[in-house]
Amino acid sequence: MEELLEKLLQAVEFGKVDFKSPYPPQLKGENGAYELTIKALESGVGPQQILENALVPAMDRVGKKFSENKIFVPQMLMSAKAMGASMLQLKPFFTSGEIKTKGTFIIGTVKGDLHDIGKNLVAMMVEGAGWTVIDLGVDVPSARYIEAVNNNPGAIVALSALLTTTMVNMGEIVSDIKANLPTTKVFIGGAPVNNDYCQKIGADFYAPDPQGVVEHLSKLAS
Amino acid sequence: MEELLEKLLQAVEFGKVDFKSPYPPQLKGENGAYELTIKALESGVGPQQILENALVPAMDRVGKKFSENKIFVPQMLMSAKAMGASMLQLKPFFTSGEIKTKGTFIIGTVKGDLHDIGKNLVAMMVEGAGWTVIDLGVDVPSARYIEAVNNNPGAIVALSALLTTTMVNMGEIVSDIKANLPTTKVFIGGAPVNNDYCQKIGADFYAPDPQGVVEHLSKLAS
Amino acid sequence: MKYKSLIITNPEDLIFGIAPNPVKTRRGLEIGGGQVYAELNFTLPVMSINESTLPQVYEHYREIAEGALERAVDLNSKGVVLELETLLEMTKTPWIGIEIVKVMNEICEKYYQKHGLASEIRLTPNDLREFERPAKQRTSQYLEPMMELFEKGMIAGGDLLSIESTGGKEVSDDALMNCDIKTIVFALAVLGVRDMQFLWKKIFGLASQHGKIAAGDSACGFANTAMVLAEKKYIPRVFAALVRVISVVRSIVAMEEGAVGPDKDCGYEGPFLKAITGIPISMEGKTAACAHLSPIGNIASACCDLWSNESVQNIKLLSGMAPTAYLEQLEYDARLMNQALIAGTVPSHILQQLLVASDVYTDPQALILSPENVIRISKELIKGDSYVANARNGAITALDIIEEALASGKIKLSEMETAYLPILRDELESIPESESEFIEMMLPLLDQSKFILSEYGL
Amino acid sequence: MKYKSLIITNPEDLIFGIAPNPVKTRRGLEIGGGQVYAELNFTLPVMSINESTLPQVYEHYREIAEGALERAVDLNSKGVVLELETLLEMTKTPWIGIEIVKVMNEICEKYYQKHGLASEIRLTPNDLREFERPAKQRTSQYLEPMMELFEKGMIAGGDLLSIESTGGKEVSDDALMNCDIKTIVFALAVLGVRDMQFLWKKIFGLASQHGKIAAGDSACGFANTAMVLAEKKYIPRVFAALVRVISVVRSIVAMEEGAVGPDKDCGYEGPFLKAITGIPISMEGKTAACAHLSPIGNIASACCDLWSNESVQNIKLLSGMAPTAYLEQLEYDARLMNQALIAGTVPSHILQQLLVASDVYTDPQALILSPENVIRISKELIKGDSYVANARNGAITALDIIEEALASGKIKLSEMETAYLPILRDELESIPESESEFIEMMLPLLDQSKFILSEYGL
Ligand code: B12
Ligand code: B12
Repeated sequence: MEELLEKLLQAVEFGKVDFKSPYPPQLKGENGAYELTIKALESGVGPQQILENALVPAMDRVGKKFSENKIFVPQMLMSAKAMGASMLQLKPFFTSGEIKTKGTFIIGTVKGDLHDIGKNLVAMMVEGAGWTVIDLGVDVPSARYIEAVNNNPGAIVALSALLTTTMVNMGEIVSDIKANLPTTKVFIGGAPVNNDYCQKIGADFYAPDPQGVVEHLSKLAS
Repeated sequence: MEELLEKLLQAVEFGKVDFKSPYPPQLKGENGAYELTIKALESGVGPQQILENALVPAMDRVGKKFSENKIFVPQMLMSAKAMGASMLQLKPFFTSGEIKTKGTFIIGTVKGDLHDIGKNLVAMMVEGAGWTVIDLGVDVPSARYIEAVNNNPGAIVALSALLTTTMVNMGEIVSDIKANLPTTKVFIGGAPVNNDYCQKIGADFYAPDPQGVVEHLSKLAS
Repeated sequence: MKYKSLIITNPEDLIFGIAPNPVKTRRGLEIGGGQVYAELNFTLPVMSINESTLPQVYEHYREIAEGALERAVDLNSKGVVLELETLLEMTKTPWIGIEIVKVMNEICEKYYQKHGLASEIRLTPNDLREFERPAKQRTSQYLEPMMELFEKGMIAGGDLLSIESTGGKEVSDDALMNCDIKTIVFALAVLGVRDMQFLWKKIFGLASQHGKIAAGDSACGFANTAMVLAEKKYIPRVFAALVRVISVVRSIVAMEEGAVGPDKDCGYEGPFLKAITGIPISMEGKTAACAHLSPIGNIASACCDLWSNESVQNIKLLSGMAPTAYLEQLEYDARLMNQALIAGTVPSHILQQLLVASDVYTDPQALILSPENVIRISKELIKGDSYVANARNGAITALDIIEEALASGKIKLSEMETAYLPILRDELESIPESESEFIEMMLPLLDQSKFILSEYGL
Repeated sequence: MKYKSLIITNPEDLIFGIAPNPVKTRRGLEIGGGQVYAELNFTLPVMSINESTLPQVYEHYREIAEGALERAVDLNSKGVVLELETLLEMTKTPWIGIEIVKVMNEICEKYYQKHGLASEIRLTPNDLREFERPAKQRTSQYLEPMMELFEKGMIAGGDLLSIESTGGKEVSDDALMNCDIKTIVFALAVLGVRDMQFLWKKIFGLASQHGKIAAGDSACGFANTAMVLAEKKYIPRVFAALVRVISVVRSIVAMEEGAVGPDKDCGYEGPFLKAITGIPISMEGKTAACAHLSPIGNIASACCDLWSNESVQNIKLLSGMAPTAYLEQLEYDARLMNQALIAGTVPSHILQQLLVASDVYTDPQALILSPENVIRISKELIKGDSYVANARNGAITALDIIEEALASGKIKLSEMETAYLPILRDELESIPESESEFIEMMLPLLDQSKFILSEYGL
């Protein structure tokens, strides 16, 4: 059992999606996250355990390697895909309430702004850390963030912006959210933004990179 | 009489201080501002007229030529000296109240800052425009500005700063002045400052150069 | 592809300031006619653009143009290009962009009349079509305001016309992050090419009608995005180098449709375009560090005709406003190259060689930009019968060059990088020569919810 | 004056990266030993320094050093100097300055250990004495904190010691605005020299005691002020050029007292010091446009050993923090020069000639910086028996050079400028050789309420 979880962890860490996937070369001919998850469930490992003892720690390692520049994004994306294959098996247990994610994280690039590469990375890493992620896409006005929180009470909201003309919109959006949903925590990020600006517009948290978000979230969750 | 004033105007415009001063070469052997002022007074020209019809228009021309890059500062300083020589003769009339300046202009470089070249230029140009100038020097804290206004009710205060660390002091000083003397007008200037900053800290006026100050002052005075 | 041979075949002739087909402008610039000019780029500081801030917006652009041209006069500049790259609001509401052109053109004219300083505005509307997802490249409602800005903006004084068009980007974005070179070829050599044909017919038509200059398009959203991501260590540098080469077959379509240069600064495909078509080009390198860091600071200038800083906000530095400071930096860079041109062919080549040698073996993206390698790759980029074949062949040649430099020990690459070399080669070699075969091969692999085939005439 | 002959007599030998007496540092830089390094300069953004903001202050310097060195590693930099020029509060309360040195030194050490990147801190306390008016150069209470910062700061890792000392400035400030060259000579060659002797004995003493490097002093408050004022069209350029030359006799006193270089960036007297004493020098030019505009953007690098940006605030540009962007720009400039040095003497000289020729006839301040003219003027700067005589002779030679260039039509000057040439010559020629005679001549002309003779040992 231990061994199965360890194998699953490695499959996710190195981005082995399923048996037939050619990457990574060193795991050729081996089972991937897909098969290993099925086996684990069959052999009686609890879904919560799979999540907590294999998937999340795997993505945690991936995140660390990435932030130490030891792997590239494509490798991280392969891991995310492998995790996705595993999650497919776990989905029924989420629906039934048998396992819970750490919470819901709503993210979007603000009104007027189309840059989403950074936002997508954040979304992926947060998902990897065991959160339910709702990605609202780009060019998102206040109303859509608010609607999403209304549908997911207690969710955290994250705003991304890359333009000096759209970061100004963040201020407005934060005010709108806080006016409607005063207890909602709002995170902000993106190249032109910094901690001073975060404080200035009354947002709750800023991080320069996804790793910072994940670390802060794990503090919040514990 | 007209002719005398015209000559005085030219003496000031071209920086001819007195008969014996060698500059400018083209006025060699002619009377300077000093002698011409004495003659004008003797021939019955009123001191107010001397000020308004010769000195101030001369300095106005000088200021314009300077802002059009047609003369250098040393030439402007020679004009200021020539005006000074004339003013020496007019001093008794100021004391007696027979003539009035346009008002009092208090200027200083703020606390922590020693840059005074720019401030000195502003002081000189404002003086040339017919104002009484009180120069508080450099490294000036709030208290000294306030003291100076108390001694000269109705005076305008101008702050100069060249460092990004001392421009912050301007905010404080403006607040202090406004708290103590709510009706006092405060001007600010110096390389790192701009109009946005002026508005942000609640100062009344910003100009990028002495010409701007002079123009604004003449609007205020009229 | 229209071009079947290179205009410049000798690496020695691929040099700064000289283009076989120079471009003359209204106020007398001769771009590529024997000297390098500065191309200043700039943007607003942190602020929003709305009715109440419009006066400030115009004032910013006025201040930028005035500060830059004043400084240019003081530095005895031979000429300047000011690029107005519009932001969303200025294109969506075209009269805002047009008004900014007017504001700046007035200042250009003033300095021309008063000091004889030649300057010209490059007008670069942003591509609004990407605001719809999936993008509707041909049927988008946004085409209208874009074209209105082009037309009225050129009449207002925006004499050089450019765009960083985004056809294919909806596919390339993910492909970049996945390091998926085949999909990049699809995005650029199939979708990009088709959209460029559609768009540049229109732009060239308008330009011809009004006697203005259709300048060029940059694959910024593709190849520069790759470079920035590689610089952040997100994707391999070797991959970014190949994306650059592949982008050539897309950007050259502007010239096929009639554009004459100067090509846009942020397109490092410029040197290839210059070799193949003879147009003058704008480039950016070290002096664009205000906008993005890069591994090609010096080598980027090896054959530039305009030298740009890509973008800097109108904020205060200690010396004055940042665009003024950057104009000064660009002018001194240009002066050095121009002095070499005055001194003659030998000093020019020595300077060029130093610029090249100082960067060439530090990064695969620099490596492919040396004049020798540009010529070698360009030959492959025009040999085939389809854009797809050309993209593939160019990229494989770039890969050859990288592997040769690696084998000879001239370039050093980490194992993280070299691991990608065989993978990239395999994938490139699996690409067929024929476009239709390639499309057939790719369609099943692509997420078709992300793009609309018919918007590309497919 | 101690120096009686030039160490470099051939203009060809006065070149970037190579100094007859290179300086080796603790972490292995060899300044002047065959290559040019970047010297990054930086300052705080708009903020006040007080107890509550101190954590932010330290964080700024940490971020600056980390960002710069990280980028230096990525660019394969051969080495970097970081200059900490302190602000008022950091010197008045020396432990603040010392703490900043510690913060930065830790990062230097980390990059040295982890990546083998050599970097060193230049510590430049600001001269507090000018806060008293008239300044008390020798008896000021401010000397103590300044010296404490020097001593504890060098122990904390500030290995290169510099200052922009201000002796004589209380006299020179007005003289600059009045274009009064005789008073400038008095301020620099009498007061400045005497204060330098007093101050540099102390600094050199401390440096020797702790095995650190007494680097040099810059006449920034004199000659750079003149340049900035000339650039603003406030004073004539020909005058500013002469002020520069006169400043040499003042700044060379640091070397006479034991300083070994690298001389400070903002001292454009550096080339003369290098020719006379053989020390390596730091210079700043086009890439210092963030701090001040200048007419010597390229020529300033002709014989630099460190290449600096003078100063930039730690603010965000589009690429990242401004100091990181400027580090990149400096590195590419340095790379180009280093590539020339690798390529050999001929390419190095060609590059140098291009750098020189591109500026030399655009401004008298550039003119006097060409290697030929530096050598010619330097010869005159050491001939006489007093600092005063040397200052006078150097300035007259500079004037000769300017007039020759004017006569031959190589340089163009407005009438506003040329009007000053005969005046300046007359005044310079009226200066006697002997210091005591000169003092006697000047004292009646000076406003003695502005300075205290006894504070200069007079
Ligand atoms: C000359 C100078 C000095 C001289 C000052 C001589 C003097 N008596 O003033 C000396 C050498 C002493 C000096 C010292 C220092 N300086 Co200083 N200095 C300069 C320099 C070269 C020129 C400034 C100047 O005189 N400009 C010319 C005048 C005419 O322009 P101006 O002051 O802007 O004034 C004009 C307008 O602003 C306006 N104006 C000015 N005041 C006002 C007021 C009002 C009300 C209005 C309406 C308008 C107005 O009108 C003027 C005429 O047009 C600048 C560089 C630069 N690029 O500007 C650095 C500079 C200002 N100094 C700088 C620094 C860091 C210092 C020091 C801290 C250096 C050190 N570490 O020792 C010390 C600080 C001492 C102190 N606490 O003040 C930095 C500031 C960086 C920052 N963080 O803000 C600069 C920008 C240099 C640089 N690029 O790094 N400096
Ligand atoms: C790629 C790119 C594009 C692509 C976008 C592709 C895409 N799908 O996102 C395209 C080509 C479409 C594009 C378009 C434009 N762009 Co653009 N673009 C870039 C570029 C090159 C890279 C940005 C990027 O993806 N970086 C990599 C990612 C991973 O980094 P990141 O976004 O910063 O995200 C990281 C962190 O910030 C953080 N993060 C991000 N979001 C969040 C959120 C939270 C909550 C947290 C905690 C953290 C966090 O984590 C991420 C990972 O570390 C930059 C240049 C540069 N130097 O950055 C210009 C840049 C941002 N673009 C710029 C401009 C001007 C534009 C255009 C306006 C150009 C035009 N005139 O058409 C349009 C704007 C369209 C629009 N309205 O948005 C300017 C912005 C200037 C300004 N005034 O602000 C830049 C800086 C280029 C420049 N130097 O001039 N661009």
